[in-house]
Amino acid sequence: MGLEIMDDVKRDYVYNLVRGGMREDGRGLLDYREIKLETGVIKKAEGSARVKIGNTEVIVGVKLGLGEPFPDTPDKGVIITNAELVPLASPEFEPGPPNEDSVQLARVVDRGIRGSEAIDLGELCIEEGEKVWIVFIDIHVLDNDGNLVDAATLGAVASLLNTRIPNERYGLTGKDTLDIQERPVAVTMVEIGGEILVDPSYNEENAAASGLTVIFNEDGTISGMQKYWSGSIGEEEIMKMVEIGAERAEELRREFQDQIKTGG
Amino acid sequence: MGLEIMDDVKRDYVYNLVRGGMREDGRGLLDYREIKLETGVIKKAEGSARVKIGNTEVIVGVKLGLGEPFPDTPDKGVIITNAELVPLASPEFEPGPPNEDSVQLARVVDRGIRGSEAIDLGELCIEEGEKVWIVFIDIHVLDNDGNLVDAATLGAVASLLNTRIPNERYGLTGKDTLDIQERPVAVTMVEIGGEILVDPSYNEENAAASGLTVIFNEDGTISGMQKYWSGSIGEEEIMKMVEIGAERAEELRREFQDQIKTGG
Amino acid sequence: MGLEIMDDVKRDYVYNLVRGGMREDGRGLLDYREIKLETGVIKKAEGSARVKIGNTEVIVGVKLGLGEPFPDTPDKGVIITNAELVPLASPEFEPGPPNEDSVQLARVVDRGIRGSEAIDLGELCIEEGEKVWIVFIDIHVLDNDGNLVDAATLGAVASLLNTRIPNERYGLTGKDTLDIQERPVAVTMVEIGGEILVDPSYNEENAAASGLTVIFNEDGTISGMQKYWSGSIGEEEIMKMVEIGAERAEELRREFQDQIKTGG
Amino acid sequence: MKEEGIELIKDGKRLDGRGFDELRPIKIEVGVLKRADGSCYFEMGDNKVIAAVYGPREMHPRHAQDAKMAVLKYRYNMAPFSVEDRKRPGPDRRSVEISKISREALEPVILKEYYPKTEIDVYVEILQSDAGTRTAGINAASVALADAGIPMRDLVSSVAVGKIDGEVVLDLNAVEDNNGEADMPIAMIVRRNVITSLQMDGRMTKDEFKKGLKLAMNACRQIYELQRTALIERYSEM
Amino acid sequence: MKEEGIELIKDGKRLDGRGFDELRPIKIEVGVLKRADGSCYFEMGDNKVIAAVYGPREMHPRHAQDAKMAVLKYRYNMAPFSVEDRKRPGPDRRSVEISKISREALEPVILKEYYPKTEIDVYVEILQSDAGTRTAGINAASVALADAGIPMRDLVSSVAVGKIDGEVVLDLNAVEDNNGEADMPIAMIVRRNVITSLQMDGRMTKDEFKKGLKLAMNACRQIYELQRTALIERYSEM
Amino acid sequence: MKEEGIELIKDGKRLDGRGFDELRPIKIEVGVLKRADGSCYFEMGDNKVIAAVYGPREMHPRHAQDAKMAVLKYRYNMAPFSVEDRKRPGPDRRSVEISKISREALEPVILKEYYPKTEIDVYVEILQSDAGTRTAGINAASVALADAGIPMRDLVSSVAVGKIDGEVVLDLNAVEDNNGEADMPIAMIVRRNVITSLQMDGRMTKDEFKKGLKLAMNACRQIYELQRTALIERYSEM
Repeated sequence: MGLEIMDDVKRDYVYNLVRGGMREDGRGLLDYREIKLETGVIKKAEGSARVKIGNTEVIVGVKLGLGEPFPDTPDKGVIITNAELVPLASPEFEPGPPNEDSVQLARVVDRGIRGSEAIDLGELCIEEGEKVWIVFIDIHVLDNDGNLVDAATLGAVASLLNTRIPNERYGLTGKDTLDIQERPVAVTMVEIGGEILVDPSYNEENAAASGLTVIFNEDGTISGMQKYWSGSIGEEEIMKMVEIGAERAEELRREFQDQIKTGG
Repeated sequence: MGLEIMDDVKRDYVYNLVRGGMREDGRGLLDYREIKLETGVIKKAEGSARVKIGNTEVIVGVKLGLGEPFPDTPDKGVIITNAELVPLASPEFEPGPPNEDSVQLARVVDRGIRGSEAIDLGELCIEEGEKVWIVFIDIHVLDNDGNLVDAATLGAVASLLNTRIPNERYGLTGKDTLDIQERPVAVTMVEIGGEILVDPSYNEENAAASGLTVIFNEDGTISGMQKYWSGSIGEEEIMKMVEIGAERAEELRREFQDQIKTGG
Repeated sequence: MGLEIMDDVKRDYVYNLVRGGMREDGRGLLDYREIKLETGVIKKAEGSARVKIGNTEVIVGVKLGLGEPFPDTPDKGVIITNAELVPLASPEFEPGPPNEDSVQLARVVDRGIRGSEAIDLGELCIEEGEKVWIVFIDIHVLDNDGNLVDAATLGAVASLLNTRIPNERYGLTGKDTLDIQERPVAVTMVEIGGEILVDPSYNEENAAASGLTVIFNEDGTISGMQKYWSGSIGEEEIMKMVEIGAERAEELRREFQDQIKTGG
Repeated sequence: MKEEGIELIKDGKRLDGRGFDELRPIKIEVGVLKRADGSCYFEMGDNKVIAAVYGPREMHPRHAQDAKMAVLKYRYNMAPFSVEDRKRPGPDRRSVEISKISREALEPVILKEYYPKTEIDVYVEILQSDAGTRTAGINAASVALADAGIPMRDLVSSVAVGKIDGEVVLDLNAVEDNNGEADMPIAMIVRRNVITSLQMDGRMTKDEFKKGLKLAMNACRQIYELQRTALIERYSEM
Repeated sequence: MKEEGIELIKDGKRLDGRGFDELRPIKIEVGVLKRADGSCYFEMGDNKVIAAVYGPREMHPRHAQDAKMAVLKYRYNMAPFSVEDRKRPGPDRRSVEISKISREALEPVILKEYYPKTEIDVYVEILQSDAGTRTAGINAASVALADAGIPMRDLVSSVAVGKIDGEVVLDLNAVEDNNGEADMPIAMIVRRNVITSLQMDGRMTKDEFKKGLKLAMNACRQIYELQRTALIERYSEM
Repeated sequence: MKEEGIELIKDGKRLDGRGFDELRPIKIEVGVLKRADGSCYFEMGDNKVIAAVYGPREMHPRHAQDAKMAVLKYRYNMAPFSVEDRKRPGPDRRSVEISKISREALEPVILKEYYPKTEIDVYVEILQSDAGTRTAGINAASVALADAGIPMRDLVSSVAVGKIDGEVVLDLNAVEDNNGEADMPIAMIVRRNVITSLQMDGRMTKDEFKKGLKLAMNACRQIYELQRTALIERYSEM
């Protein structure tokens, strides 16, 4: 009970701040928190990245294995995106099989990778109908201070750029990098008291009635959207979010390119 | 607690009616409710049927897939019968893996199909020891107003009669209907206050101490029985139920043939 | 609540006995209870043994099946050790998937078999990289009066000695016994009130702060150890347990050989 | 993944003869189940779905109760025979996500505060699937909730738009969905003109998105009228 | 499925030498486990089963308690090594059904109303299986319940009849069951002459059924005497 | 299983250049997570693990509470990408055993009686694995518990010894572990000089065991100093 009262208090606090155009940590409504991206952090993984957005921290690891293609795409590799909301990362996460929140996180990130055709799956076919590379993208959340989707999407793309195909381990030859054709960037926004906020913190997510992720490609097209929670959003508001998102995505992409160059 | 009292009241009501030779819906003790059978209702299934007995409603769908035979019957196809008591169908059904009630329903229906050798499993062998057709019979309960077994058995047999073997989808040739050798019919009876009732409604099932399903073939032989619940039954009573069941089965079979001709 | 008080009372009772150098059933601190070993008790199993240590009773069955080897050991058979703490055996066992206690039991027994290289796994290869024998060692606990590890280890080794390879059933030829290279023996000890007790009963396990299993080979080497529960143990005490264990193991081994000769 | 050589649009018409802004035929039946407190059968083209509502009823386990309002639950489930390749019974990742999205689509209209400590259960069974089942399910559930007498601010209506052969079109069927470039299901409260669910898969420009959103919102208005009509018919019968 | 050419009856005798109405050898031991409140080891031919009873004891979770009577639970479980091909541990559909059927077979004799809010747990382990394990389990459980001091109106006795090579015979073993035409396990309360469990698989005429039922009921009377004797011996020892 | 021809010791040095009694490089960071009540990042050679502590907090379900003291829980979990072949998410038998062993290793130092009816949760994630992860996890957990302000009698320190090419050596890495003859992880309370965890795999003589135990206990003393130093630095920063 005590905890629930604290939740209410925090929600009111965030709400009142936002109505005055402010945020808990002092940044502007449309600003991201500081982003840190480090790649190649896990030697045992074929590709990996550690992403921090403020206090939110995510590690993404890419592993490759051999398997059969799907019957309807016999000449294409397979992507499997999985997210673990391990209880280490947040008091509200519980051990156990994936729940609706971790499934949603994985599926939204997956949608961005897939919709943008970030990976050339045709290159991952070894023997048509028989043997293809399976690309496991594992999102491991370490600290949940809000906006896991944007962090995980940055991490997934960075890990893929960073991935070495383990041909040798399986007695194969071939090029050893993935052909990354697109670098989708997710921008998540929430609505609190009529205002749109970019990159919500954990407390802001709790204070928001609704939210929206828009995933943008390099040419400004969209390749994935997801609305969150049970609040409704007006048409105008959605259009505004798409415009704000497109701008933020550009900025995020520059940030990403800079850090990839240094960190990769 | 309120609910439990209502259960008691309903049980007493049904009991008193039956002691006076009557039933909730006015029919005679040995009468079935109105039966409606419609086949080919699900295009995506290889065979399907929708059965209503009074308000009880069941959809049965048959799907065929390729698989390996059992090691001890390398030249025979495989039948897998499965029942889902989805929570849509009744306030007492809960989401989750099959429980003892859905397992029993599936196994009794399966017993009728298997015991009567309704399907010629030898015809379902494609390559001995390697590849056979697997026939999935899926019973999907939509509305549980009692006597699911009789409805599901009618639906299963009707679906099988209705099934097209999807040779083409798997690049095979061959005849495209199942060889149905027998049409088993299940008759379920319960005992309330010393009286035998055929085709129990949901309330009658709750008021009964014991029940019995007898599955009959076209020649009057029995190919499946199951007693229900924790009441005991005398030998005489069982013999009586078998006789009543045999008669009702004949009637049910005529009803079935008529509707199959129209609906199929 | 009543039960918890009884637990306390029993713990105190056992503790006070031990402080006076005595045990519930009158034996000395370093004595085993009576051991009964019977082999070949389950005809349907390839190998089997029933072990009683006092009232503790365990049946171990060995089954062989064909399967693929692990990729990193393509020329070796596979051992899978599994323990079921079925609720029949103890009021505190619950139905359900393996819990940490049954996993630990299986893994400690497995460690002894594996660490001592009791089975020549190379002999279990039928076709390198393709087909090997899988040896399932199933520990089925019937009555838990303490010290399951020692009973299960005796049972596992006796069952393996007793195993016939079912070549014929799988259309194979070859020798029909396992090549057993070592006969590991587990000795479990607990510490109560500063005293070391061998072969703890159920009540003694509950009264103990810590325990240790040491698994000995025929040449006196150790091939497996496991400390139990959350009490700590001093270095000297551990050294003492290893010495006591080594002696007891010799005795247990003689007992085992005698009974194997008679019972096998 | 587009099949080679397939043309989804010919002479300005889609393969099934529809125009770009045309819905598939819709059929709605209210109160089709006896045991459920409310129910609705909904067909949209070859989709056949049925929704049932139970509650408000006592919530178990108790510690999951909300002292201030009812808890809405939603279970989207595909019958094993509803799709080409038999679906194994039980929830998978897709159905877990759809159940969440659908619950959130309906929550804004339900007066949950009327029934503290209770749960309201919505069960949706997909009997036959032909793309768009999540939207058909939301439409059916919305009507079933009304049929169950659950107090609601309004109905929720749902439909998808997509992009095929470069054109933004309404309400994709399975062939279009499998060979199309994008799919975007939405749900809306028609009388308040607000969106309660929005997802997008595939690739669209911002302008296509805007065009698609308008198309979908218009179609929701048509669906809303059909939902209303079905409910009025049901209650005039009674 | 019958193996080709196998003959189950020769010169009026079955493969194991039994007559048509003959039971396999039965061995009953009472009170074989220390930790259980009651227990029974039961052999019937090559079937080896053991039953344990715990309770009446407090029932968890509480909301599953019955305020008016004890709840009876029954778990039938096969040891992995009890059958030709190793059985994967854990319940499967067959064991779920058998557990239900067996519980219902025993329920009529148990005075559950003596112990409201409690549970009585019956656990049956099949150590070796040779057809008829469910009936062996019910026989063992019935004795174990008595051994545990659970108040009962009477014992329950159980056996199967079947049809092999066209003949109705008692108590099929595995070869007969695998190659036979029908199998019918029953359970009965011998002193009240009523049936508490009845299942039938395979194919039989009505007359064969009637003959089989009588045969099985007679055999239950024999088993009942063995159960009683075992219990008397146990208590005279104590 | 030893790879053919591999030599783990050359000229008195191990493959990575260490002496027999030498630890791999250790790096400890305290308080690395915001949401957790206490946390610690721990590197030991190529092992990278992170531990978080939550609690004492209310325990669910209530019937599992201990009226006299807090319940300690421990969950050891490997990230799917932490090992050569991707690990399927979720607990397996190995992680269940390690979680139990690790919890028991820490329990003796925690003053559980201060917080009756609560639970204290320790979560350990293995981000990269190179043999010895359970000992790294215990070291990290011990520091994280202190960082969370859980009242403790002392820290727990943990390390493994093993046998390679016939020699007893400290702190095996993965190549050594895969090709070695024995592995023995221990945990100890350094200031009390007692063991709280001990396991052994493989084969050792009694003398090797004794030598190994001393080697491991000495190394725990070194680790203890590093744990203390890391905690002091953390608190002097604050």
